[in-house]
Amino acid sequence: MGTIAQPVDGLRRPNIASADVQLPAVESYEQVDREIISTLGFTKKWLLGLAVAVGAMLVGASAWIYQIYWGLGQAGYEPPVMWGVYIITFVFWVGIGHAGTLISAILYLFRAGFRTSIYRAAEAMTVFAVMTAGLFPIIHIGRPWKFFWLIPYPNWRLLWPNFKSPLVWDVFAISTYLTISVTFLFIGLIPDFAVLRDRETNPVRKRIYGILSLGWRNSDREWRHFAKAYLFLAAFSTPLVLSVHSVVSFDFAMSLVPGWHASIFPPYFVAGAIFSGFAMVWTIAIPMRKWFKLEHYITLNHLDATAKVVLFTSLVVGCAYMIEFFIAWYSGVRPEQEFFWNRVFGQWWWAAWIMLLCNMALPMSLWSQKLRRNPTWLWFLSIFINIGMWYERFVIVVPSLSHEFSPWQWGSYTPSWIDMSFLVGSFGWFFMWFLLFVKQMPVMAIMELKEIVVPKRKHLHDGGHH
Amino acid sequence: MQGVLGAFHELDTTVDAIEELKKARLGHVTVFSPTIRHEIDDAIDGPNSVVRRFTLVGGLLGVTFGYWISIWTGDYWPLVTGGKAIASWIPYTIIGFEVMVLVGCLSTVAGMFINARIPRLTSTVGYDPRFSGGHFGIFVACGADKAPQVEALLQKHGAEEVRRED
Amino acid sequence: MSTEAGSGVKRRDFLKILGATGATTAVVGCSSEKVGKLIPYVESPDNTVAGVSQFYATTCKECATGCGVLAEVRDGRPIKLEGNPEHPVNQGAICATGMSALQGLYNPDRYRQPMLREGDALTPVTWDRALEVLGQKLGEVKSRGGAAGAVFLNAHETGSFPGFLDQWLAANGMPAHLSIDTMAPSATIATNRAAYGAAWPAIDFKAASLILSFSADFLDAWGHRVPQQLAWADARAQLETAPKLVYIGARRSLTGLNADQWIPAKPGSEMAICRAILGQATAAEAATAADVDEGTMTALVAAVRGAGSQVLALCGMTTPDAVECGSMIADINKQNGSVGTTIKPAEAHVGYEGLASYLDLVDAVERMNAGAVQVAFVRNVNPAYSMPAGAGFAAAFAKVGFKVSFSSMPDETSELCDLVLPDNHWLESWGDAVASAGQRSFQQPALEAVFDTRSAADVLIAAARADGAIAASFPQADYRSWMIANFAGGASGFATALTQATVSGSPVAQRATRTAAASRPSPAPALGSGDGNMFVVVYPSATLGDGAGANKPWLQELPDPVTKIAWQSWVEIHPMTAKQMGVKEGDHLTIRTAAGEITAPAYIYMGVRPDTVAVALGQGHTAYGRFAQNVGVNAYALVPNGWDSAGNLSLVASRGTVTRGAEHSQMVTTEGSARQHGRGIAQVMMAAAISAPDAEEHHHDIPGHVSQEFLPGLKSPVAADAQGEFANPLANDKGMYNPEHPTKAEARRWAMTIDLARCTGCSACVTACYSENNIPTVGASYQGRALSPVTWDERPGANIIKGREMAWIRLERYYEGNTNTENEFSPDFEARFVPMMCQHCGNAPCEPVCPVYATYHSPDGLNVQVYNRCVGTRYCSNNCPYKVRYYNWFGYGEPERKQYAWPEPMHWLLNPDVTVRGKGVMEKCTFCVQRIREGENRARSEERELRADEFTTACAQACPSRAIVFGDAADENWSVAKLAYDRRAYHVFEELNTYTAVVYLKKVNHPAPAASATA
Amino acid sequence: MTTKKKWTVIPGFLALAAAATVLSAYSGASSSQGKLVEQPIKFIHAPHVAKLGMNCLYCHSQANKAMDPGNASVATCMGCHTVVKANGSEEIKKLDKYWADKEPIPWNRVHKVPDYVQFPHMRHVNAGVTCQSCHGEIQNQGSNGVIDGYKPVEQYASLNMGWCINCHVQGYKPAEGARLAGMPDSVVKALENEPVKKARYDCAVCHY
Repeated sequence: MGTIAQPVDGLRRPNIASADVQLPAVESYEQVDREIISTLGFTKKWLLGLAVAVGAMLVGASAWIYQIYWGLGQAGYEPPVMWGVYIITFVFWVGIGHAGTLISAILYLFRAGFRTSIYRAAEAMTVFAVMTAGLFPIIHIGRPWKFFWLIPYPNWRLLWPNFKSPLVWDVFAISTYLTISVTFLFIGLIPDFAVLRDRETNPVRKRIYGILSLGWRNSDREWRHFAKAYLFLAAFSTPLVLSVHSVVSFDFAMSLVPGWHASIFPPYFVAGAIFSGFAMVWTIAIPMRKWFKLEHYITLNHLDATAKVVLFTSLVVGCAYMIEFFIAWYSGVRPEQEFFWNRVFGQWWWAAWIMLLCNMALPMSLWSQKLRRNPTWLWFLSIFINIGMWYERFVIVVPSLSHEFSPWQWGSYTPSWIDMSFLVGSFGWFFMWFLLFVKQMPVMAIMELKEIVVPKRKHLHDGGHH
Repeated sequence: MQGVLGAFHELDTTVDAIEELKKARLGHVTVFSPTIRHEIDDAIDGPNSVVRRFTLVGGLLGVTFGYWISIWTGDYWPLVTGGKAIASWIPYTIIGFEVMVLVGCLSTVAGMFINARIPRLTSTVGYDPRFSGGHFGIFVACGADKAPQVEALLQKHGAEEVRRED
Repeated sequence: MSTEAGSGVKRRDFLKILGATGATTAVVGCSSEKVGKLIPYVESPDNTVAGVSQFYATTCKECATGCGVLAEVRDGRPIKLEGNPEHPVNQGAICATGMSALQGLYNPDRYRQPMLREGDALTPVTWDRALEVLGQKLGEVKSRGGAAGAVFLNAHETGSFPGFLDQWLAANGMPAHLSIDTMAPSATIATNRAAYGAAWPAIDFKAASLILSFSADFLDAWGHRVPQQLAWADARAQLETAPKLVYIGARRSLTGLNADQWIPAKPGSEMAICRAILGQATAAEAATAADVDEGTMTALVAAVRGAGSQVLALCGMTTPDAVECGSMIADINKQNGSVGTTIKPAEAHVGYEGLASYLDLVDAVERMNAGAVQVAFVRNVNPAYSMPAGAGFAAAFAKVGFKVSFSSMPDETSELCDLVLPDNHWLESWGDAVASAGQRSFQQPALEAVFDTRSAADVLIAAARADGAIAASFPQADYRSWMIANFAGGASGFATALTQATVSGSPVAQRATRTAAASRPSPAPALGSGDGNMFVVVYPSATLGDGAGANKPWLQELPDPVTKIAWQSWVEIHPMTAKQMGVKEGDHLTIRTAAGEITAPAYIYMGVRPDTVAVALGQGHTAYGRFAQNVGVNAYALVPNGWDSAGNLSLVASRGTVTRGAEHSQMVTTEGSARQHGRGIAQVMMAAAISAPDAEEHHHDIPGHVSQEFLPGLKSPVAADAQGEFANPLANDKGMYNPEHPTKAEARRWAMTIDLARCTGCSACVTACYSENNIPTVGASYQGRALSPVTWDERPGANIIKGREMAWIRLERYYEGNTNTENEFSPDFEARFVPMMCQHCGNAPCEPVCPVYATYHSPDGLNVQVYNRCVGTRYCSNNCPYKVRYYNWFGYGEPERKQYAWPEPMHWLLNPDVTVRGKGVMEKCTFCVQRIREGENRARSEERELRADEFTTACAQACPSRAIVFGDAADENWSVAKLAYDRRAYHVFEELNTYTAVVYLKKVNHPAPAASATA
Repeated sequence: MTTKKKWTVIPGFLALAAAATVLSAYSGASSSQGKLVEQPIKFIHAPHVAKLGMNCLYCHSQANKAMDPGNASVATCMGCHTVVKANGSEEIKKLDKYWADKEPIPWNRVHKVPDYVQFPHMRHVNAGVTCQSCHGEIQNQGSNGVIDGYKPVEQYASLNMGWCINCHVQGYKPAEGARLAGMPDSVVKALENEPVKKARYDCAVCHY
C-alpha cells in the first residue's frame, strides 16, 4: 500500500475497491496538521449557522415547556394512534446515529480504507444524533418528570423496572450506545487533542486541549495499549451497532400490532439505519468538504465507496418492504392483509409511496458511476433519503396503529404544530452540537490520516515493508 | 527522569536508531510517533497489551450483572405480566448483552488508561510537541554516564536534534 | 372554624365535607406535602361512618316513569345514583338519563340564588326580597282580578305535587296548572285511552310472539324506557321462543336496529299497512302506499294473522294522523285477541295521567298573546326552546305582565322571566311518585341544597302563608310537614316508609280536573303535501330527550346509540341520496320546511328511507348552561305548529327541501369502521341452532388457531403457567400467585359475561361507568387543544373528533349485510351491539410492554392499571387488540387546568374510592376493583367469605337489559361461573390467545318474521 | 510519584457519586417522617391512654370498621370534659369554646398517605396490627404535659411505599407490635411463637 497513486479527480474512473481508497494529494504529516487545524476557528457564516440552529432548538425547547404544562393533548395524537411524530423522529435519529459507529467500528474491522476521512465526522454525528434521539422517548411520555423510573436504581418504593418490556431494553440499548459512542469518539480524539495542544498558541485553549488530551504524549507504550483498546472497542461496538437498532425494532416487532409484528424487523431496521446514516453523512460531509476545502481528503473515490454502501442498503431495505407485503399476503391473516392494503393503497398511500420512491427508486440511480461521483447529486439524493427514511418510520408507526384489530377503533392521525416544533427543534439541537463540534475539534482523525500518509523516509526504496 | 532525547524526521532512520539502541542496551527506550507505524512496532517488539484481559473480565462481569439484575428484581417482587415467566431469560439476554458491552467497553478503556498511564496530570519528561506533528522521537532513559554514547548513536542515525533531559 | 382550611371552600361546602376524611379525590402525582386538615364533627350524626356510603331510597324524577333509585351518599353528598333493586318498576336497573341527574344537581350553571329582573338582566337577590316581590306581584294581579287568567306550566310529574299545586292555585283563585311533558308519546296515550281505557296499559313482551312496532321506539325514548327494556330483554332471553320484532317506520331507530325485520314504510303510509293487516285492503295496495316490497307486505299480513293473540302491535307515531292510525293499530290487537294477553289495560302504568296536550299549551300561548295573562309560572318546562317557532311562544310570553320561573337551570324560558325562584333539584327535595296505581314511592332529599335554592313547594307554602287571605289553608310550615300530615301512618309511619322502595297508597292530593282545550283543526298542512322532495323525520334523542339532557356532560358525551355521534347535531341521510347529491359525511345540509330551516352536517345512514331525512331533537340551546349552549341546532325549527286530532304536536309532519351547504364539519363520532371485516367481534347464532347442538360448529371464520376451550382460558393465565416452563427453578415461593398464599387471592378469577342476546345497545352501562369511576368528559367546548400558539379548538367534541373520548366501556355497533348501499336501498341489514371494555386478559399483551409494571396481572385475575406508577408511554394501548385503554391527554382531573372536567361544584360527584387521574397517565376498566375491595373488606370485617353475587360492577348493576354479569368464575356459586360455559359463549379475538376474562354470549338471530316469499 | 497518585482520585470520585445516589435514593427524601405538627389544642394522648387506659377506639371509633379511623367529635370530648376540667387548663378552655361555638376543631393532619393510596384501617386493626406498629408509642405522647417539654403527635413512620411493602411481604410480627404497644412482657413472650402475618403485595390492593 501507499504506492497506488490515483488521480484526485475526474468523472469516469476505473472502479476503485473500497479498501484501496487513498489520499494521493496529502503528502506529509505537517500538511495534515496544517489543513485540518485550519478548519477550526470561527467564521461569520458559522456563527450565522449556529444562530439558526440555536433558534430552531429553542423552538423545540419552548414547545416542550408548553407541552409539559398542558399535557400531551397539544400534540396531534389521535387514538388509536398513540405514538406519533415523537417516536418517528426518535427512530429516525437513532437510525442516523448508526452510520458513525458503523463506519468507525465495522469498517475499521473490515479495513475499509475510505473510512479514515469520514469516520470522525460520522462518529460525532452519531453521538449528536443519539443525543437527539434520546430526548424523544422522554418528550413522548406523559409524565416526563418520572422518566427515571425506567432506570433500575435502588429506591424506597422497592420497585424496579420491568425487564421484559422492550422500552427498558431501549433504555439499556440507547444509553449503552450513547456511552460507547461518546467513549469511542473521545478515545479517538485523545491523540488529536494532543496535536491541537501542541500546535495551539492561545494559552487558555492550550490548557483546555491539554486537559482533554489527558497528557497524551504519543509514546510507544500509549500507542500499544491504544491500538489494542481501539480494536476491542471496535469489536464490541460492531454487535452493539447491530443490536441497538434491533432493539429499537423490537419496540415494534414485540407487539402484536399488524404491520409491526414481523420477525424481519431487526435486519430491516439495521439496514435502514445504515442507509439513513450514510445519507446523513453525505448531507453533512459534502458541504463540509467544500467549505472546509477538504476535497482532497474526502475524494470522489470516498463518495463512490459510500454510495455503494447506500446502494446496497437501499436494496436490503427495498427487499424488506417487499417481504413484508409478501408475508402479509402469504400469511392469510386478514387483519394483516387489510392493513397492508390500507397502508399502500388506502388511507396512507401517499406516505407509503413517498417512502418507496425515496428509499427504493431514487437510490437505484447509484448504479451509475457517474452519479456516484457527482457530489451535487449525492447531496440531493441524501435529502431525499432523509425524507424517505423519516416517512418509512411514519409508515411503520402511524398506519399500523390506525388500522389494528378492532375496526371500531380505526382512526387517523395528523401531527399538530407542537409535533412539528419538536421536529424542527430536533434538527436545531443536532446541528447546534455539530456546529459547535466542528469548530472545536478536528473533523477528521489527524492521527489516522497520518497512518495512511506516506511518512518521510531517507531512503525511498526502503519504504513499504511491513 | 534522566535521559537523552532525539528527534527524527524520517521513519526509516528512526527505525534504524531504535533497532540499534535496543541492541546496545543503553537504557529503556521510549519512542514517540505522531501515529501508529508498524515499522516502529516491529522495531520495538514490545510485549502484547494486557488490555484484552480487562475487556474479558469486564464483559463477563457485565453479562453476569445484566442477567442478575433482571432476574433478581423480577424475583424480588414477582408481578406476572402477560402470562410470561418471572425469570424470562430470553428477553433478559438483551439486558445481559447490553450490559456486557457497556461494562466491557468501559473496562477496556479503563485498561487502556491504566496501562498507558493516562491521564497524566503533570507535564511530561522527554516529550517534545513536535512528536505530535511530523517528527518521531526517541527517549533513552539513562544516567549521565551513558548519555554521550546515546547521543552519538542518535546523531549517527540522523536525528535532527539531540538533547539531554534531566 | 379554621381560618385557613377553607382554601376557597365556603362554609356550606365545608360542612358537607366534614367527617374525618377530607376530600380524598385529588389527583395522581400531586402528593401534597402541605399540612392538611382533619376535621371531625361537632356532634356525630347517627349511623354515619365517615368514608362509608349510605344509600337513600328515593324516586327518580327525570321522566314520568318513576323508577326507584338509591342515592349513594358519602359524607353528606350523593356521589352516584343506582336503581333500587326492590322497586317494582325498575328492579335495580337505571338508565343513562337517570344517572345523569347528578349532573343536573351539581351543574355549575344552576341558578345559585333567586334572580329578579332589573332592566334587561336578571340580577341576584335574597330570598326575602324575592318572596316579597312575589307576594307583592301576586297581590297586584289578584287585586286586578287577573288570577283567573294565570298560567302555571309545570313539568309533568306524578305523585302529590300536582294536586298540591292545584290546591295552591285554587286557593289563589287561579286555574289548574298545565302538566307538560314534551317527551310523552301523546298520540299513543290518546289512542290507548280510547282503545283500552288506560293511558299506558302494561306491555307483556314475553307473552308475544310477534311484535309490530309502528315507530314505537320502546328502547329509545318512547314510553317508560327502563321497565320496557327489562321486559324486552327478558323476553328475548327466551331465545328460541323469543318474540320477533318487526319495525315499521321511515327511520330505523335503536328499537328498529334491535328488530328482526325493518319495513321502511313511507311516513304517513302506516294506515295503509294497518288496513291491509286488518283485511280492509290488499297487501298490494299497502305495499304501493308504503313504497315497500309487496311480498314482504303479504308475508307481514300472513304473519300477523298466524300469530293470533300473541301479536303485539304498538303505535309510536307522531304524524298528524297518528291518532287515527293508532286506533287501527289497537284494532289489530283487538282483532287478534291479544288485548289482555300482550297488552294489559288492567295493569296500567299511571305515569302519564294528567298530561296536558300541546293544544292546551297553544291555547295558553294564544291567551298570553291576547294579553289575557297577567301572571305566568313555569317550573322545569322550557317552551321557549321546545315549541315550534310557529307557536310564537316567546313573543306571547313577553306580553305576560309578570313571569315567574321555578326552574333551577337558566334555560331559554326562565331567561325570559321576571323573577326566578330556583327550585331545589329533586335530589334535594321531598316528594313522591306513583308509577302504577296504588304504589307510592317517596322522594327524599339526599343532601342539603347545594346552592341557595328552595323547594318550589316550600316557596308556594311560604307565599300562601304570607297572604293573610289564604294562610289558613296551609297550616303546615313546609311541604314535608304537609306530606306527613296527609300520610296515613303519621310521622313514624312516614319515617318507615322512606326506607322502603314503595308503599301502597295513592297521592295525597289529586289533580284538579281541567277542561282540555277544544279540539280544532291543525293549521299545519297535511303530511305529504307541501313543496319539498324529502320527508323530514324529527325525533326525540335517546340520550338528550328533547333537550332537557343537554346540560349534562355525561349525556352529551354519551354517543347516540344509533349514530354514535356526541356533542353535535346531524342530519341522517341515505347513502343513495347522499351519492346523488354529492354529499359526503360531514357536509352541511340545509333542511327547509314550511316551518323553518336548520343546517347541520350529514350523517350517512342506511337506516333511513332514501326519500327521508331524520334529525334528532335535543341540541341547539341558546341558554341552559355551558354544556348545552352553542352545541348543534334545534330541530324544533323544522316542526310546524300543528297537531293531530287529539291535539298533540306532530313531529313527523312535513316535507322539506334538502340542499347541500358549502361547509363541512368533522363528525364528533366514536365510530371507526361500522363493519367487522369478518373479525368475529360480534358473533351470532340462529335461534334454530340452539336446539340443534351440532348445527353450529363453524362458529368462527377467522384464520388462525382457535381454541374453543374456555377452561384454560379462564383458569390458566397466571401463576401456574407463568411460573412454569422458564421460571427461575429456585423460586419455589410464588408469593401471592401461589394458591397457598395466606391471602388466597389466587383462588379467584374475576370475570364477566355479556349476553348479546339481551343487550340492546342502550348505553346505560357507559354512563354508569362514568359515574362510578370518575371518568372525565372531554367534549365540552372549553376542553379542546391549541391549534396554534394563540387559537384554541373550541368546537364542542373537539377531543372526540381526535378520538380522545375516555369511555372505559363503549358500545360498538357493527352492521352486517347491505354492502351496496350507495346504489340500492335495502332494509335488510342487521346491527350488532357489543359492549367493549378491558377484557382483563389472562395473557394480556399490554402488560409485558409496560416498562414500569404500571400494568400487570393480579393473582385474582385482574389486569391492573396502577395510575401512580404510570409514566405514560402508551405502549400498552398500542398493544391492546381491543383498544380499551384511554389516556389522559390533558389535566382533565386537575382543577387548575383549562380542561378540568368537573367545574365546581360538579366535583362533588366524584367517587372518593377511585383515584382521579392526572394528565399523562393511562386508564381503563378496572372491573370496579374498588367494589371488589369494598366487598372483601366487608366480608373480612364480618369474618366471612365473600358470598356469591354479593356485589357487581357499575355497568352490570345499571344494565336495564341484565346483559352483563360479573363475578368470580373460579367459584361455581357465582352466576358468572355458569354463564361463562354457556354454549353461546365466545371470546373476542380468541385467536390471539389473550385468554380474556370477558366472555360474550352470542347474539341470537331470528329469521325475518315477514320474509317475502319471492325474495 | 505525584503523577501516579493523582489519577487515583477519579475512581474515588466515581465511588462518591455512586454512594450519593444510593443514599439519596434510600434516604426517603420525600418522606416527612419525624414531622411534628402543632395543633389548635395541645392534645396529649398520655393522660388519656397511658394513665386512664382509654381504648383507642373510644375516640377513633371507626378504626375497626372503616377505611378511615375517625376522630372524636367535640361532643365526645365534652362527654368527659364537661366534668373534667383539670385545674382550669388552658387547653380544656379552648375545647369549651369550640363546644360553646358549635365549631369543629380543625386538627392538623399528621399521618397522611397520598390520595392514590387506599388504606383500610379496619383491615389492619382487625388483623391484630397494633396502632403503635404504625403510629409509634402514641400512648405516651405528651407525657411531659403541655407546658414544658410538650411534644405534639409525631409522624412516626416514613409512610413510604417500601415501608408498607416490607410488612406486606415479610409479614407482621405480632410480638413486635405488642412490644411497641407497651403490652406486658408475658404477652409479648407468648406472641413470639406466633407466625408472621403476610399480606398481598399486589399493587391493586392499595392503588386503584
